Amino acid sequence: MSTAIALRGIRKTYGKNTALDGLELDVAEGEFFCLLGPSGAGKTTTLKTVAGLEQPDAGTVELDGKDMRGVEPYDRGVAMCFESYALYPHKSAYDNLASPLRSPRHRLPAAQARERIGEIAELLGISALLDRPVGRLSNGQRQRVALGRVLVRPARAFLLDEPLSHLDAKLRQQMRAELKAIGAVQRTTTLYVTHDSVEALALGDRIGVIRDGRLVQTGTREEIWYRPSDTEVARAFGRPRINLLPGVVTQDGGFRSADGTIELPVGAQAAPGTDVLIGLRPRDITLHGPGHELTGTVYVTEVLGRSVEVTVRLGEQQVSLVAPRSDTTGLRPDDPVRLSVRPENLLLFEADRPERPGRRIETR
Amino acid sequence: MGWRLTLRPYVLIVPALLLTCGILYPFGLGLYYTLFDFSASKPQPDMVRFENYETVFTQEAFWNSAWVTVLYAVGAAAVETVLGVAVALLLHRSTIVGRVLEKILILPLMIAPVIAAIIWKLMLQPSVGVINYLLKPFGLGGVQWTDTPTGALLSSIAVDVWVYTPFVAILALAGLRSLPTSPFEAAAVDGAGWWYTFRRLTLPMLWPYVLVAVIFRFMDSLKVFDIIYALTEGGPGDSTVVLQIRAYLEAIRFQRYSFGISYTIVLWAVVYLAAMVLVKHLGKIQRKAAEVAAK
Amino acid sequence: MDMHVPDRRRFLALTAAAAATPLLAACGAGFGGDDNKSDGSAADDVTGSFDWKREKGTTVKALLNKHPYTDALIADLKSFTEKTGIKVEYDVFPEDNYFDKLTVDLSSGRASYDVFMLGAYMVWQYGPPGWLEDLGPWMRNSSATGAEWDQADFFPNLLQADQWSLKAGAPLGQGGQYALPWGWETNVVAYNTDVFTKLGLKPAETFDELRELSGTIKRKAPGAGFDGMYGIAVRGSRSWATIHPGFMTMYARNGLRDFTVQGGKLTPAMNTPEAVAFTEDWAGMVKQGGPPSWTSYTWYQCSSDLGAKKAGMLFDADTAAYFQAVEGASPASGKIAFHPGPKGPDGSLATNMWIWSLGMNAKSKKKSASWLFLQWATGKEHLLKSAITHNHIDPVRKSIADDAAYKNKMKNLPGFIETFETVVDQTKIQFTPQAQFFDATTSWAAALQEIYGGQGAESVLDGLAGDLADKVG
Amino acid sequence: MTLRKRLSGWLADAALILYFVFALFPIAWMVILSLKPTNQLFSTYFSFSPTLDGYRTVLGDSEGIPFVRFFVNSLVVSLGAVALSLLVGLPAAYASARWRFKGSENLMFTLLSFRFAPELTVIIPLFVLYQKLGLFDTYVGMVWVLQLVTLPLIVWIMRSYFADLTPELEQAALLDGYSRKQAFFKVAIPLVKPGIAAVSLLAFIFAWNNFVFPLILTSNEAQTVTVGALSFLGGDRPKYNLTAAAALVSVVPPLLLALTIQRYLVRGLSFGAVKS
Repeated sequence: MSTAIALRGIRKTYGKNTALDGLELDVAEGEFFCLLGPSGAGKTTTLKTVAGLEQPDAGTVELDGKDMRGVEPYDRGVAMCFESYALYPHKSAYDNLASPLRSPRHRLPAAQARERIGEIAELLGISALLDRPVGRLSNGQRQRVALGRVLVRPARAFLLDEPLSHLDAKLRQQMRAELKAIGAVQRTTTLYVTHDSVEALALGDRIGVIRDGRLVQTGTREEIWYRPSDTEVARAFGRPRINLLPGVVTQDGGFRSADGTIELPVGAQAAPGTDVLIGLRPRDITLHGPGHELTGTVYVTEVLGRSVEVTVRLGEQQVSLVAPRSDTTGLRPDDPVRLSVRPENLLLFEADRPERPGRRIETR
Repeated sequence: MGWRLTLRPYVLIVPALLLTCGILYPFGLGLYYTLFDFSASKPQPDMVRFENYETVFTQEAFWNSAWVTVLYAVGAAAVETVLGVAVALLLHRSTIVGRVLEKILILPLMIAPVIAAIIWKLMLQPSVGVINYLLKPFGLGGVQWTDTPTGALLSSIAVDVWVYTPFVAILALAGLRSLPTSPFEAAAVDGAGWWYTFRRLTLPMLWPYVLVAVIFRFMDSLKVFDIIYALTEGGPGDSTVVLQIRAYLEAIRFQRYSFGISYTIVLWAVVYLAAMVLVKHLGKIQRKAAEVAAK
Repeated sequence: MDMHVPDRRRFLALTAAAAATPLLAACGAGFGGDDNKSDGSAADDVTGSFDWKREKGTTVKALLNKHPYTDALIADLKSFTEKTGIKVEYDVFPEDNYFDKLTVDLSSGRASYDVFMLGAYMVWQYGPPGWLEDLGPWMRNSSATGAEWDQADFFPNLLQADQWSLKAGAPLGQGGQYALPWGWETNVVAYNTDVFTKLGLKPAETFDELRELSGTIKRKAPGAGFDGMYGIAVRGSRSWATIHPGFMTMYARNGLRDFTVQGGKLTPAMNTPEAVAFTEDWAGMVKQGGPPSWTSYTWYQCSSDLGAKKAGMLFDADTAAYFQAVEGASPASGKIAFHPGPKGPDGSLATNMWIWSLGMNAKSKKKSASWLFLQWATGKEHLLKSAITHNHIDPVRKSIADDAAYKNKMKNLPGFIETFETVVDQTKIQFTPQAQFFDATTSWAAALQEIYGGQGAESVLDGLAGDLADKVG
Repeated sequence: MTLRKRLSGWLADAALILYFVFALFPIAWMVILSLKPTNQLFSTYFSFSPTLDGYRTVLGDSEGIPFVRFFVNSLVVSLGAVALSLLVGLPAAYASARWRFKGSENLMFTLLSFRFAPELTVIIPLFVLYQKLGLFDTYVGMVWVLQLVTLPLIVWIMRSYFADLTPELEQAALLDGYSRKQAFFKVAIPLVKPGIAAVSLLAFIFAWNNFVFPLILTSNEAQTVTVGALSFLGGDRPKYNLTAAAALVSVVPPLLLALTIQRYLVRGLSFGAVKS
């Protein structure tokens, strides 16, 4: 697999604000790559830099191995879906979809264009809306038109900027499933930007986590899930959030919580006495399963459909876990409980510091 | 290739830049002229350095003109502000009468000030003008409008007010319509009276819009020319010789070019300073308004 | 097709020249001075025998003031075109902004107008910058000027009033001929005979009488069937033109001068104790017997008030009254009589005059045709026709003044001819020639308004004199 | 309570009507005056036998004042000035709204500062300059100097219109395969059309209404109506009916514009003032 999109040491500043700070990124041919990060992390800037809409202050953008410096956006052959949709408000849905097909670079004969637009509209379920002016479409409909404008034309890469963010939860879930199923998307290299980790996990062949203009971690969803590079990445994925308990590394490489109530053998590859955080994902803690055992008392329970979130007090700390409903019947606040966690599911991090989140420490 | 991208905006503004230079050039030339004693009778002038300015500042005529100009500008801007805001408030109630009248609010503003002055000159004629005719039943038949120093100044201000009040009203109305509604709803729930609402909510939030209008009006009326030229030509005596009229007399009628321009340069400096102070003030007012709106 | 080449080249050259001029101007002084004065007069180019048709096919542009003389001229233009084959295009402006227009136009150096009307006073401002063509060489060239023009027929003092050596304070009648007299005006008193008879009044012989008379009319006339009538109409607008008619005449009759000249240096004399006293009296007269809204009064208002029976008297140009007096011109026609006006303390009837003159633009490209026009417009034929069939009165030529038909026409106006003949010998320009004439008289008018408005005459006039001393001296 | 409220409502309406009487009476009076026959000028106020003679005289150039020519001149120079300002102002407004670059703010503030400059400062040097270039009393000269009025207005207002327009629309067009020029003309321009209309009309009206420039920089060829109307004040007998007719004729274009598209104008005005 060759590299379709490559960013090398991209720097971009707006006045005093640094948007991208030496960003490195590789997206393979045909890959669906999700860029995940909070707002302001530089996601949109990354997309626009790839598209040639923003000029990087330093670094290079390569598409299919060719340096794109000085190449105008319309010559880069990429299609982009903007977070704001950027539909032409003075035109109908049809004309918006037809816009690329009427441009000098992607021109199709009118009849052929009509056919192509019909297909795409069909695919996105907007056939009935084509004559409407954009101003009279709902957000969801606009979203689809915007997506349609990207799909209607051939492109060497799709750049999608939070294309599902303005949709309500149900529609978003539905679209998420549909998007992956679209043939064009399956075939074409796609760089997809989102702030929603669920979306990233569901869609991305690979995921890049961006923070403060840098890529902190790239990998498959398993790599991101099981080997998060630091506490921030760990916190970004999974709901309820990962439990992070403070403590120190003991003489034998184990973990002891700050109040001494929890001790777990983890085989930390760090000097004894180092301040660390131990990470336990709520879904990795069981009430009666195998693994290390911890005892505590129930603090509060909250029903989440078929499973239940239980918050347990362990000494001065609290951890949450998600258990099947059947396992939790009869649990009342202040009831004593015994929790277990498998050693391979334990994650160990350096303690967070003001200037950066704690990095993961290898365990044996 | 990068240079093409950085150069693109420059290419776009080059025509405007050239045109601006075309306008700037005479400004610079004017400034340069003031250092000479250039006049029709002296087409090959000598450099006199700052003598023209010295003469300006030591002339009683200048201080008189400056005083008249300030009186005019303050008077006109003040009346226009009060009247304009009042009209905007009345229109904002959007009664049937108001909606009809709003469509014609802009009319006087569209009339050239010089034409407005001609219109008023005809109306203010003491002997045949319609105003004295209409005032006759009230025992005010023989008012010499533009014939006394005070009357002439007030008449000129009246014309200014007639033309430009709609400007303030339009801006104030646009401001009123863009105010957030929640503070007013809250005040209504609290049972606040009209005056209280106006003083504590409407005015502070509206003030930035009004102030923009006031700044424009104040600066424009500092350089008034058309209205006075057509209405009083500076008379009677020197009672309405504002700075631009004085400059006109010096430069055009008496053909003392350098000296006339010196007057306008001084006026320019005054207008610029006034603008700076007012704009600074505007920033403060805007922040205050934002606070009120946020509460 | 070939034509494109030189055209484009010329265009490029023009563009380059246009672009370079401001640059050059910036490097040099960049002033608009007249740097291509030629030594010889264009009149010298005209040779051979005199021929009216010499310039046929040419068009001459004229700037004219709205005036009855102008109406007479325009009415007769056809005969000029027939005679010479020259077309005349003209613009007419009212006096309010006529001279602003003319001043701007002349100083622009563009020669928008080849010929124009001007007063003799304007020679003082327009002459020194070189805007006026010296007509002397044209008059002297017998190839350019027909014998029938007859220079000797002009009243010599009028011809001399348009001659000047361009030096401040120097007397008139020397140096170049910068304009030709065309029509002129003496300043006398005209009155409404109806009101005088009804109230049993007699024209004033002294200034004190005049002041009293004005007040009397204003007090009594409205009650005697003359609704809204006031005593005396005189000019009062904030303009140079306010000073020269009635005011300057009465001023001169009191033996007062605008400037005193000593060794080529001018000293303002408007603030001598006698001048202060006179000015105060004049303002007092206007207050007690003058028009409402006096400060906006130009000769139009003054004249029309006499015609509309709003003014009992008019102290202004005799023509201003004449135009209202001729039959059918106004409600007051037939009821207007003329009187020389009050005498000075020593019996002086010194009178200021105004000469409507015609001048030629020194930048004109059609000087020869323009001269033919001036020659025709100031010639016997046109002036006689205008005087008899139109209202071009107060002839500048002796032959017309003596013409029987003209005398017969004027006979009907009570006192006109007598008045004219009484003052004509003492009528001259009472001002001291100097280039700041407009400024001086405009400031003077403003001072008059201030005194009228109640400020102390002495301090106002001292201020005026101080101001002018710097500018004129 | 309701009675009091209704009463104050009436009072407010009455006050409003009072203001509009003040605002409209002068225009109405001009109409009346312009319809008066000359011989009834001074003897009548509201009852007279109306006639169109005043207009006939003014439009027939019969007073020696070529008013129709002035009117045409006004049209030509105002339209010319607006067209030139749009031509150079739109790209500049667009550039300064879209890119931050050196000199952009300087240009903007230079343009704005023209608003503060007394007209006479520039007129006298221009007068001398025009004298050299032969531009005195020409259309070109007037169009040039009127840039002082129209260019800042157009650039400032259009800049805020462009700034309000998200750049992503043009970016989308670029990615659709259009060139920058096409993106500007096919996307940006159609979307700011209402703004262009409003600002052009405002600029036209301001150019039309200008008085000082034609007063000093024209003579007869390029003189405009504002100066021309003044010519009717005066005359051998003050013909106020002609003055009124001339004044009315000269305000026809701006008034017509104002009445038909006042919403645009109001928007343009508020936009320009509030944004800058």
